[in-house]
Amino acid sequence: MTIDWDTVRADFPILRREIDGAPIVYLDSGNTSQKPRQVIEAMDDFLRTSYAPINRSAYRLAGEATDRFESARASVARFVNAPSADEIVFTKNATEALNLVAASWGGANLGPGDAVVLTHLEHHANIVPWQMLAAKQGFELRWVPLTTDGQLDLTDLDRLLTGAKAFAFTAMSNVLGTIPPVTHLVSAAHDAGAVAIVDACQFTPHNVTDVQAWDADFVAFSSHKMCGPSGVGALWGRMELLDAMPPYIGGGNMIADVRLDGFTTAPVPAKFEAGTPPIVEVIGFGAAVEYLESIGMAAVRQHEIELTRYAIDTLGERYGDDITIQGPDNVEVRGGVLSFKFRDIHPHDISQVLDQHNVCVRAGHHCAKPLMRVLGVNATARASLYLYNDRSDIDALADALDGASDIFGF
Amino acid sequence: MTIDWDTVRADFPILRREIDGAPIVYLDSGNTSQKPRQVIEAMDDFLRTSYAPINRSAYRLAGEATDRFESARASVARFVNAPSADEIVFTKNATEALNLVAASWGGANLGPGDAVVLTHLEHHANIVPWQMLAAKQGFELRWVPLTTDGQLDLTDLDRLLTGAKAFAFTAMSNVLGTIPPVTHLVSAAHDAGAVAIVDACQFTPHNVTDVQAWDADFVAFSSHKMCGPSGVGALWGRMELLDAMPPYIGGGNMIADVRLDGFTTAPVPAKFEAGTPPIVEVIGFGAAVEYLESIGMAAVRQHEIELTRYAIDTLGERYGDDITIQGPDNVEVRGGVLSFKFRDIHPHDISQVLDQHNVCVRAGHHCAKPLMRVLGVNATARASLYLYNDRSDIDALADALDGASDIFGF
Amino acid sequence: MPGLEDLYREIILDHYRSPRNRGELPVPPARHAEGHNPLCGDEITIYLSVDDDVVSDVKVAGQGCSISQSSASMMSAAVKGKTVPEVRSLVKKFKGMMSIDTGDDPPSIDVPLGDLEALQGVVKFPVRIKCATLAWNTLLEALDAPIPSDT
Amino acid sequence: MPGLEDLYREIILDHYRSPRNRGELPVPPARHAEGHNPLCGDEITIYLSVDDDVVSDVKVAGQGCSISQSSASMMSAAVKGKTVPEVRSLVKKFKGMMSIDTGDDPPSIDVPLGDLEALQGVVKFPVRIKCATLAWNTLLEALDAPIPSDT
Ligand SMILES: Cc1ncc(COP(=O)(O)O)c(C=O)c1O
Ligand SMILES: Cc1ncc(COP(=O)(O)O)c(C=O)c1O
Repeated sequence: MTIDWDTVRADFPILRREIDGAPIVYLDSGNTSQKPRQVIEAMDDFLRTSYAPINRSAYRLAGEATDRFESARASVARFVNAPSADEIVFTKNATEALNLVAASWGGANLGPGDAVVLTHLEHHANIVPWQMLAAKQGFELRWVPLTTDGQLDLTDLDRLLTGAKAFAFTAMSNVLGTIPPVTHLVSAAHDAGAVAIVDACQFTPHNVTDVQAWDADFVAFSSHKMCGPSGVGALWGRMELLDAMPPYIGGGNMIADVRLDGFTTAPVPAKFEAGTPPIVEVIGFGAAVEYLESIGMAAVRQHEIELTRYAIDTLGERYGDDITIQGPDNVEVRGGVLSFKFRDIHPHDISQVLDQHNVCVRAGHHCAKPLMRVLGVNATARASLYLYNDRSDIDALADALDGASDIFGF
Repeated sequence: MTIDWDTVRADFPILRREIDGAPIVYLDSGNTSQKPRQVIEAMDDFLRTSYAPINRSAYRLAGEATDRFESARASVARFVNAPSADEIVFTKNATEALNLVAASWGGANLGPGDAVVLTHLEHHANIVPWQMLAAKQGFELRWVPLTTDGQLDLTDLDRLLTGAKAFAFTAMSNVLGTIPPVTHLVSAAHDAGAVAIVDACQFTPHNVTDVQAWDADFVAFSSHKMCGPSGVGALWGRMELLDAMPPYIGGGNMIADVRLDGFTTAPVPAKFEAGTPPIVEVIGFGAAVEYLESIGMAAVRQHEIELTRYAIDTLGERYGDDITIQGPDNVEVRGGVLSFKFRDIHPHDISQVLDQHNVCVRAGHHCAKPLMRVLGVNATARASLYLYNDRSDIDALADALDGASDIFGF
Repeated sequence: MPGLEDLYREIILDHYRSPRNRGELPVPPARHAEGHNPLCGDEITIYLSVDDDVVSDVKVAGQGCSISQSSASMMSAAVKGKTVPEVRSLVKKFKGMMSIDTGDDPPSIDVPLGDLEALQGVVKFPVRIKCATLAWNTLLEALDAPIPSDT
Repeated sequence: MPGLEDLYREIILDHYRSPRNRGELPVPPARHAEGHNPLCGDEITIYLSVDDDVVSDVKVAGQGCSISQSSASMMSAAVKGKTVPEVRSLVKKFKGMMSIDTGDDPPSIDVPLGDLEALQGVVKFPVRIKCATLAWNTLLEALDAPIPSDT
């Protein structure tokens, strides 16, 4: 099946939004993605005809809403090939998912003398929760360094993993696009007796995800980066681990019984879903993964590989040594996240000039300050691609960069 | 200004939803409220034309979204009369808001020998977080008991508060409708040197809320119960307390700096808002409070007082001793949450029979199991009212109850 | 919507009004398990005496709606005197009737449902399935509970 | 949208290309404070020597965009030699120009903005206001920093 990418693009109403008479060129999907009308309409329709509480009331409207909610859980589970929908815990975002693992699994399993291995590629969401816990429970953090082209330097991996209880790493860097060899890293973790925690926030939106093929223990991701609404994320975890973990947030829905002197917990996933869940958002998340499945994640990946190649080549041909695109050059081991340096112009100024041409890129530390220090900068300009982008967006970026030279006179 | 309540009712599209050829009668707003088209449209429109990341990117679309997000924060602050918008922390729901207070404020301030006072009216969201923390940090929980008509029995309050560091209580019971004297309770807490934490989940949707008049320290509430979307709640707290508290969830946005060996935190509220926030939901929350303000919360309260009186009277006249409405009879000290017993029929069966007539009520423990034990039941049937209900809904409830007698032959 | 008469069959209301095998058994020698239906607050405790792999006695305690109580009552009548494998087969068959996925294998022993078939109508009211199965899930837990010792 | 020429005035680019008062001062006797712009990752450190309530020296370290760097450079030139009350008034006036609410009272001393007026155009680009004010907020923090002692 060949995909008509123009039709896909037309599914996203915001891409017709004009500023100063011209449509926006959205190249900030690594930050958060736009939503197709199928997702917007699913939520709108649910709010107008079917909104009701979940898991609490017994009338038909509530039963119907609960079924739609649970079927969204099943869709999300299928999307990452989880063995069971009950292993999908809905959180508010990927950050909460990673905090849940750190606080609950880590809280119960880590102490002095233990170690957790992270990498220099990590997003703050996969660093700070471990630092917070380490400050309380006194274990060591160890870091996998990078090669010069922004891949993980695995030379010392086995030594780093020796005695470690967990290895938590990103499946795709939100700064460099690097896609580490997840299956290999998981098996190295397991060989060392460590659990493998995958931050798949940047991976699931762009690739076929198979948590079973990875053989991972925990995988975190966020709806808003994969065509779904804000306000919901997910943690997939192995049932035997989730089952043994203490609860994280306490309140309604996560209990079996509450007495004045204590409580008992409900089974997973309810145990980790205290309070009224993001009802509409979960239903939108379900619609988003169904939308992505209707296109096919292998096709999405292929589209983005081609577009990434086109971007690297176009910018390189046009600006030669004046532009440096960070991260691996081989598009097979990277995604469409393009951090670049341009003529010594500060990323913030680049983004300002691009914005003048409606080109939306992010300039900043991308919530990865340790990585910034490794790169020797305090910010990068980053264009990040998604299924709705096409060559015209890359061309617009390349054209708009010209404006920066005019002003800064380099 | 007199309000045209039919126009208000017409703002809620779902109330025109029919099942088996007749519209639904929604009496489960204590569980979660329906949404007016103004809120649905605000979110839909934002998703179609303005969706962008918050606080991270510098292009105009992102700046615009950030402004809308922060102006929703200002609206929510104004709605509860918070002295500053920066004191509003957005959470995923009220449950997370209460967990945040318990884990962060309580985590830093409670230990062996300390006590926290709760009441028998509390929802699990204001019990379990304290039990979880007490199990870790070894302080005592004390309970304010109830009078026979479901009000707080304050006889021993001063004794209970002696030596307590916190008093956490609901501003309106989600089971009995009881509205405790919040200002009095706060000042009793302060007199004893305890901080006052108000679970205002059921209060803010139905009453004029003024956190400064209460003189409270922390106030938690949820968007989905007050015409707003699911997936977002709020914690208001005094700046000097929030400022001194350790962070709760770690990740992006809540940091000032992250290094391999530790991190520093951003100012409040960012410190407590790790990760991508519920962007669209916050904007919907803002639209919801603006919608409520356009009607006026004093008018909403008055409407519900009248409707509650009508409900108590109508059901009483029609069913006499066969029906018992729990909680205070005085509608000045209660809200429109009507738990009732009907002819010894189990609540779940009542809800089933009512559902046959499209009347949606909740049957269950309402996440208040300790209260159920005090009431000597394990469930109640509960009809809960909101601004879009009118006398026809009460009449439909009264009519539908007849069906229960037929089947169970009482 | 299916009529309520599909749900509230006469035999169900009869078990609800006059539940069989109410009460408790001393633990030990009996085993027991507690079940909660988080949706409606129903609580049930099942007591089980098993001698030589035969359920020699069963008692039901707790409160609940007509469906959960009648299902528990019928269950208690049905399992008394049956062997443990027969009971497990019955649970599987009952859950199958409730359209709950119990795997591909049929129950190993074919035990007739008898009166329990009256609960078939519950399937048309999906939110009540949890009520109907509460006693059965709790029964399984009681069967799997550690065999109590006197010490 | 206002043209970029409103933002990138020549004098701004000049301070960006040739920043004044770059460097560090030994702490103590100087005081210092660090500022972060979470949006763009800019980091700045302001070093301040205060003698007899006069800012006798100021240095700026760190990295940032043209707006934050030029604002820091102009700020450093403007505050050197001023008294602490004058400096506080200048900060207030500058933030007022950036349309930041600084309370109802006008600055107690009227200090001219001079070159700093070139930054006025930033107000039309609201996301850049944080860049322009980073150095100023950090300056305030440095002023309020505990006076270092040699021990
Ligand atoms: C009194 C009370 N407190 C807390 C909560 C918890 O709110 P949420 O489910 O939105 O977290 C609720 C609602 O379920 C409630 O009624
Ligand atoms: C690699 C990575 N991990 C984690 C996160 C955090 O995701 P969220 O903000 O949805 O919690 C992000 C996105 O910001 C990310 O790119």
